[in-house]
Amino acid sequence: MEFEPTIVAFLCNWCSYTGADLAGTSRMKYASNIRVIRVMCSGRVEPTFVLKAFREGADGVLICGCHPGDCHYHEGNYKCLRRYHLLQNYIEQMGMDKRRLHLDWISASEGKQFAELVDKMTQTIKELGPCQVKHSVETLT
Amino acid sequence: MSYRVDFTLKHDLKKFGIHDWNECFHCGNCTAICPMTKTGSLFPRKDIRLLQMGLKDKLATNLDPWLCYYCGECTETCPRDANPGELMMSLRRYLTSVYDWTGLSKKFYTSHFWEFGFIFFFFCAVIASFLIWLPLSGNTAELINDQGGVMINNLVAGISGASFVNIIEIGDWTMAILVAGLLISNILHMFYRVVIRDKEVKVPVYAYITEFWSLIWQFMTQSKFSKCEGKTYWVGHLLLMTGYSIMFAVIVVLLPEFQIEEVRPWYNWQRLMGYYATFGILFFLVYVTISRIRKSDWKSKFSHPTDWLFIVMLGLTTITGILVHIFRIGGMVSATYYMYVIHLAVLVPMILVEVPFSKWSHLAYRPFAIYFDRLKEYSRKSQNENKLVRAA
Amino acid sequence: MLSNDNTAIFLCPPVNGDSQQIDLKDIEGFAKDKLKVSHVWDCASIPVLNADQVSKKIQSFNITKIILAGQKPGFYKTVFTRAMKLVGEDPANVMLAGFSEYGAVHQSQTDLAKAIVACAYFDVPFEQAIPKQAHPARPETLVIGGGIAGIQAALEIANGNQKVYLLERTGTIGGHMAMFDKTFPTLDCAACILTPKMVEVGQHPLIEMLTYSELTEVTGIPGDYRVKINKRARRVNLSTCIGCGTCAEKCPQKALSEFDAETGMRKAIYIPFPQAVPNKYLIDAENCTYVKNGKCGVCVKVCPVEGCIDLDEKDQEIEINVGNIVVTTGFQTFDARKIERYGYGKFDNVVTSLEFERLVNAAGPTGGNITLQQKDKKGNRVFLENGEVPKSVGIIHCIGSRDENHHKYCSKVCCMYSLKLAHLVKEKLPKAEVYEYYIDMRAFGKGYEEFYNRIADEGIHIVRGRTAKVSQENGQLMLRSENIETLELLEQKVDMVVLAVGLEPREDAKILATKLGISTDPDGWFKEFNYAGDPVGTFTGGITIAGVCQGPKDIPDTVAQASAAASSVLQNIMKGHVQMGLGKIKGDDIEFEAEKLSMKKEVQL
Amino acid sequence: MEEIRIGVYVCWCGTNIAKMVDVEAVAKAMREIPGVIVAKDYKYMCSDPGQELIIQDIKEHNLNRVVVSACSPRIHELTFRKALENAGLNPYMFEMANIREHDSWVHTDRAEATQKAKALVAGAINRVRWHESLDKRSVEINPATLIIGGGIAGISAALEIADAGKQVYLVEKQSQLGGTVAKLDLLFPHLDSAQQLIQPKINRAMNHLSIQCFLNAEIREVFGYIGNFEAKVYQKDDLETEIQFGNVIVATGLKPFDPSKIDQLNYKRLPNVITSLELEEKLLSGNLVMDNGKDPKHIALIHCIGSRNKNHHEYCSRTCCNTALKYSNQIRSAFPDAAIYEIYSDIRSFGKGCEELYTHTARQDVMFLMYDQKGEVPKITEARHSEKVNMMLEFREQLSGEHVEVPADLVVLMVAMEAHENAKEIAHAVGVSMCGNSFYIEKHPKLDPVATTTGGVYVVGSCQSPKDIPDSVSQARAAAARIMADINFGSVEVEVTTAVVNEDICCGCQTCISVCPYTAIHFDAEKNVSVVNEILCKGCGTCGSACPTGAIRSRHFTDKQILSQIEGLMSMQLQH
Repeated sequence: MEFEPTIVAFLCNWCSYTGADLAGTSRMKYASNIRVIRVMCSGRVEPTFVLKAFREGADGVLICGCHPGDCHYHEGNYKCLRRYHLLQNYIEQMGMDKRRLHLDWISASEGKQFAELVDKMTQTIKELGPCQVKHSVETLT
Repeated sequence: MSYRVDFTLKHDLKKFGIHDWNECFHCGNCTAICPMTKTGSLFPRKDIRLLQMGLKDKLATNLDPWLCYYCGECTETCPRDANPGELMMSLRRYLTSVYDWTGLSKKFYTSHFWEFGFIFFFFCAVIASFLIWLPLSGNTAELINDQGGVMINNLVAGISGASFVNIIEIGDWTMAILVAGLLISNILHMFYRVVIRDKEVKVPVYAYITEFWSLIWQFMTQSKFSKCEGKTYWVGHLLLMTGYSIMFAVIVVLLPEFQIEEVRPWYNWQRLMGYYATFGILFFLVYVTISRIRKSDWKSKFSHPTDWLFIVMLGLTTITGILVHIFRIGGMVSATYYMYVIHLAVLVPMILVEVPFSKWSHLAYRPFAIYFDRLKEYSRKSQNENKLVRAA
Repeated sequence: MLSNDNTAIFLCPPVNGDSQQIDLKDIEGFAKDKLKVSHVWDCASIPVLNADQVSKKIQSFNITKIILAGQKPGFYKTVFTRAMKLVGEDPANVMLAGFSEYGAVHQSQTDLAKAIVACAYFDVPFEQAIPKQAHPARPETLVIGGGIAGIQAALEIANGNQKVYLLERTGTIGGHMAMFDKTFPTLDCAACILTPKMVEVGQHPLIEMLTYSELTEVTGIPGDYRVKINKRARRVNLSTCIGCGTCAEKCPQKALSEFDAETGMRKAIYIPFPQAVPNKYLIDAENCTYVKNGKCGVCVKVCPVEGCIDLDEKDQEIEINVGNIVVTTGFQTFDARKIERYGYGKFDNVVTSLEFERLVNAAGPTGGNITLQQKDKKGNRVFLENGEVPKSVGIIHCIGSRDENHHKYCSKVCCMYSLKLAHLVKEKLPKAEVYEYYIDMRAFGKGYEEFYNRIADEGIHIVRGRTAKVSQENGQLMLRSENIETLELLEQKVDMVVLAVGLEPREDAKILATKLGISTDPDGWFKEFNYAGDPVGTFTGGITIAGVCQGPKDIPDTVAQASAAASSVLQNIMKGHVQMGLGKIKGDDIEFEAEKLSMKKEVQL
Repeated sequence: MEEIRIGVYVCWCGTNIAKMVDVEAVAKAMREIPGVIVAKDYKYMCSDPGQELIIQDIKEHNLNRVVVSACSPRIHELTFRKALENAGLNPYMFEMANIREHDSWVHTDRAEATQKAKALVAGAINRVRWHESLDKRSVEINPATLIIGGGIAGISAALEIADAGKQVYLVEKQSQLGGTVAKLDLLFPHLDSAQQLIQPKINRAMNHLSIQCFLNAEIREVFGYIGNFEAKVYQKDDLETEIQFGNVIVATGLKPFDPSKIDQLNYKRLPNVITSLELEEKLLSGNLVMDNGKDPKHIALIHCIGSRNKNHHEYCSRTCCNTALKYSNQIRSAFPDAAIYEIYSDIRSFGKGCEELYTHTARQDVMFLMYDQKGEVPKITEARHSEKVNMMLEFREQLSGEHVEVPADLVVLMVAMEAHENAKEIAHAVGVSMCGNSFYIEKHPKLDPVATTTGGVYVVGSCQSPKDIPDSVSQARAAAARIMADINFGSVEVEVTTAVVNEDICCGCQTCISVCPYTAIHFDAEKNVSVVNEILCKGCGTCGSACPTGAIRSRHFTDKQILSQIEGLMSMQLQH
């Protein structure tokens, strides 16, 4: 059976979550591997959340926020961006492919882009194969 | 190739009866409701468009107006009250003037002076030519034949019956040749403009022959008409067309057999033919006059002055013809004579104006247009096939 | 005071289609006698109305100010501005006195027209010259019509802490919007976004719904209207009905469902649709066996609540007092039977857009399956859930709209809803071919053009060229049309035809207008106070209009207008008084006021 | 700690969800999760009976948490919170799982969609366990209103509110009020006078006792929240005025598209190619002539310049068709014999009275020529010297299928409407979002066209999308209605999902203060802790994620809640 990854996505309430809703109201079709968690701002996404997701068995984590300059809270998305780069380094050092964590900008009108993004991300993770973090943690403990 | 739009064309064409061109917003309703249209001949919308844009060359070489029989459905259902049916009618007038190389047609359509002047001139000319001969003299009783009818060929003093028929026959032939010559040259002109000059059209020679049947068929039956609604109109048209053709044959080719001294029994072929022709023309006239007065259908709503002139002239000719016949059978010598002169005086200008230059000409143009249209379509199809073959 | 000799009044005959109701001779007399203007000319008397001719006139009489008076004098204006410029006068001194701008169209309104001319003459804005006559305003408001406009207006006012009566003719609020499946261009489902609002209305402590009721009489003055309302017998008690549906289950009598645009059946005791507000049953007296024959009464027997159903209930007249009235009565769709050549009512499977809307609706008669029409035993046309599926659907735009033979106006929403319906067909039946036949594609709103482009990319055949007729051939429908862009004549066979019917004023709009004392325009829509400046006001004080009853519009515009109407109401309540409407004010008074104001201005200068 | 008793409700949404998700299976699976007391599926949860079901269950089963899995929380979260309130439960003891927009509508495999729904609902159940009661707060409304933009929309809104006796601050960037309408001569479709419409309104606004007009002014930043905003108005000469207000209306209007971006129009290179607004100026001044002062004999109007074309703006600018029809009538009035060409792609004369204007215009002997606006615009070149006209237009005419040349002395470009260049700054200042094309996003495109996602901030008129005057006026007054209702009510409820500091854990590092975009956190030096001003806090949670000790919690988005949600989401994966 083909590997079906699980991707946890953190979407900001104002742009990306609305964009994902738009993909829905417009009946655009995309891969069903994604599980969305709503946060008020991408700036709210703590490293812990990401690591927790991998720990619980996620094969990929997606964070979406408003486009630079469009943040509902002025600059939360910039803060997320900074954190994202650090986090990517971190997971790489942990032995994971850094492509398992992805940050992108989706505005409220970009339903189509959201659907495309999910498909692309799913494809990438499929190529990378299952994430072993959960398994490793469980065998270690 | 790009065309220059021309703002003035529609103003120039106003005298042909063109109006309301601007309302059209090109919904395509008229073309789609018309039973005669097909891809390649998308009238009336395309013609309205050519007119609105003032693409004169395109308009002048366009055959569409001849393919329309004016059932009026386009006008009735037009969402903009743009009256496309009448526009087609007016374009037929315009095209008649385009085909006529003498330029008289345009003059007749656009100027009352020219039209009435022309008619009046020939009216007078016929009257005058009879004045040259002395009218009735001597004993009128001698002019009554065995059947009690008037011996019509002996009415003019000093001319024998046989030579009178000859003179009239020569006159008829002259007129027929003149009119036919004009008409044929106009049709050739039409052919030149529509087929020859159209660079996109290449018609193989054999197509001229294979498609010729359509010309004959159309002329004889007016069958395309029946595709439109309103059978009475088609019947009327057919009656008129056959009646007119018969009458034409009778007075030109068969005159010596027709204009004879004795009164033959009513079932004789020449009388029956005459009655049929008269009935046909009369039926049509009454039908058309009533509908034009009542404006009962779309094609009768708007009348160009030339439409009425045609009806009046044809009516007068028919009525005077009938009167000549009645007077003659009734043995009224002088009445027969005067009526005969008047009959000729109306008939001659009518033929001269209407056949080559005006309304009547469409009897010839229409079948030819269908013929040319088929040629063009043939050419289009074969070119497309060639393209396909090449592409393959 | 202006020197009379430097002012000229040009009388402008009505342009195209406007019937000449106000006699320009009267205006001429008024200008000469009352305003003492010596230069009054009729534009029609100037043989060639061009800038040269006009500037000669201006020069030879030393004119410095021009007033153009007429129904729509703007159509004449530019030649005068040009002429003023040519002779070196200030083009800004060309003033318009447009009668129809403030609704003076009938002979009876000649006085109003004169006042409009006087205002232009005194250079006083017309609205400022209307004498202020304030009446104390009651805080209650009546909203007539429970569609989206009525709902919005009612909520807006009630959220401002004011009492609202919401009058609705049918058994539920929701109006046409509740019948739609999806809404363009975002494709939200109509019920999903509307029902929360309906629930909010139902639960709002300050909104009193008067459903299944009709307005019978309005008396009183602005700010204090007495309104008589006929509460039709619902025969089910609103407060005790629990909406269990047992009655409808057992009711033996079926009838065509209005909510399903008569594409499906309901019982004689029914609830219009599952999310109706109030969610209570009602009895359709026309179809109820008991009401007709006095026999049956099954519903009473099965109803679990004692006394809830009263089959002998009679209509009841109530009277309420309100300060303001908002009219949001909406529209009806054009009757497609009037255009025989499209075969509606003659061929099966020629349906109107509203019927199709129900057909694609998941809550509709087929559960959202698009199926071909069938006839039941009684010959009623019905759509069955498991019926045959159309392989191709044709949608024809502008049915009854943009047509001199029917409605001249554009219904504004049909292009967009047709695109939406095409999309819905494609979504539900991906293999079906969909054809759209249009004249001009009017995708004008926010996101509409984008939606149009998207639909065009979905493989829907969008053809420029309105279909001329529909005929039936071997059980299929044939559409004959011209594709104007490709110059082809199309004879397209399809299984189903959807007619994009236009919107028209409700049958009883005129009657309602008379009762309320508001006016209608020639198309039958309610007339607004001023086209651009006040699109929701009327000539009657305290009465505002909103939504499609003022003219066709889409949902966002309807909602915005409804809120705007609510704004007028709230403003009146906050001020505590309502102005007398223009309809009740004498032209002379306006004229007097204008003169007074102009004197004041002179003094100030 | 109280026992967790959760009720789970799975909505069918008719067939919208039920078609793609096995709702019964979802409900069944949820019953297995500890703490879930009831799990039901129902046709329409949002309907009255649906809500009644929840209320009954809360009472009957003594539920203290509720999860509804249905549509987007952006649509119905409030509905269900209200239902909880009606049942006597704190409205925040509720969580929604979006199994419609994020599941049934976007997936095609029923098994996968059902599995995903289970995961989403399990996540919500896990999250709701940690929800806590939050108390609603209401704030007083400052009855004053700030209106940014003094065009017809701004003025209409200002007069509406001021006539009700409430204070309005009207801030206009230009030196006078009136905006675009003040630049117009006549208005479609009845050709009423624009000046006679706008000038009295300007006068009234300028002299109104309740309106304070700021000209040559701008707003750079707005602080506060609904009911209690404050801002500085900057005017020329460094004049600064501080104002307080309860609501903001943004009515910044539009600007015309610059046609020099389209090369083949030769705008600016050919002197007689002008834009619609430049024509308006000529019409207003009566100076309707060519650059050489002569009367034009051939005038061409080209529609959709910059609109309806993906290279420029994909949207339709909504007013240009009717405006062009108006121009044709005006030009015909000035030049009875001139040739007028309307070069269009669709005539969108859709408003009341506008189709009639189109018919009338057609009868004014105007030649309508259709071009494909998605392809190339007509090419405008200088005419040869032998021609009697200035310019020649070339394009493919669609209704005839021919390539045509159109002679012209004057070409009018019907340019698109664009959002104002400073739309972005204002969006930032007041906190509204923008679509890709810089128009502001309304709260709901249909049912809430003037409100925004920020409470107390409204967008009206052409800054929201291109609009004609009646529609702008309606929108302006719609916003006024909302504001007057609030003022009348006296107070509004505000969000309570703000940040809060646990002073016991706070180490006083002040990281939170540096990241807060609203300066809503200050440092209490005495206690050595950060303190959140809950009125200014907008609940973005940035501070929470920056806090090294976890002392700051974002209410309703706490770490515990989100981490549990992740656990819940992933728990359902095991069965996969």
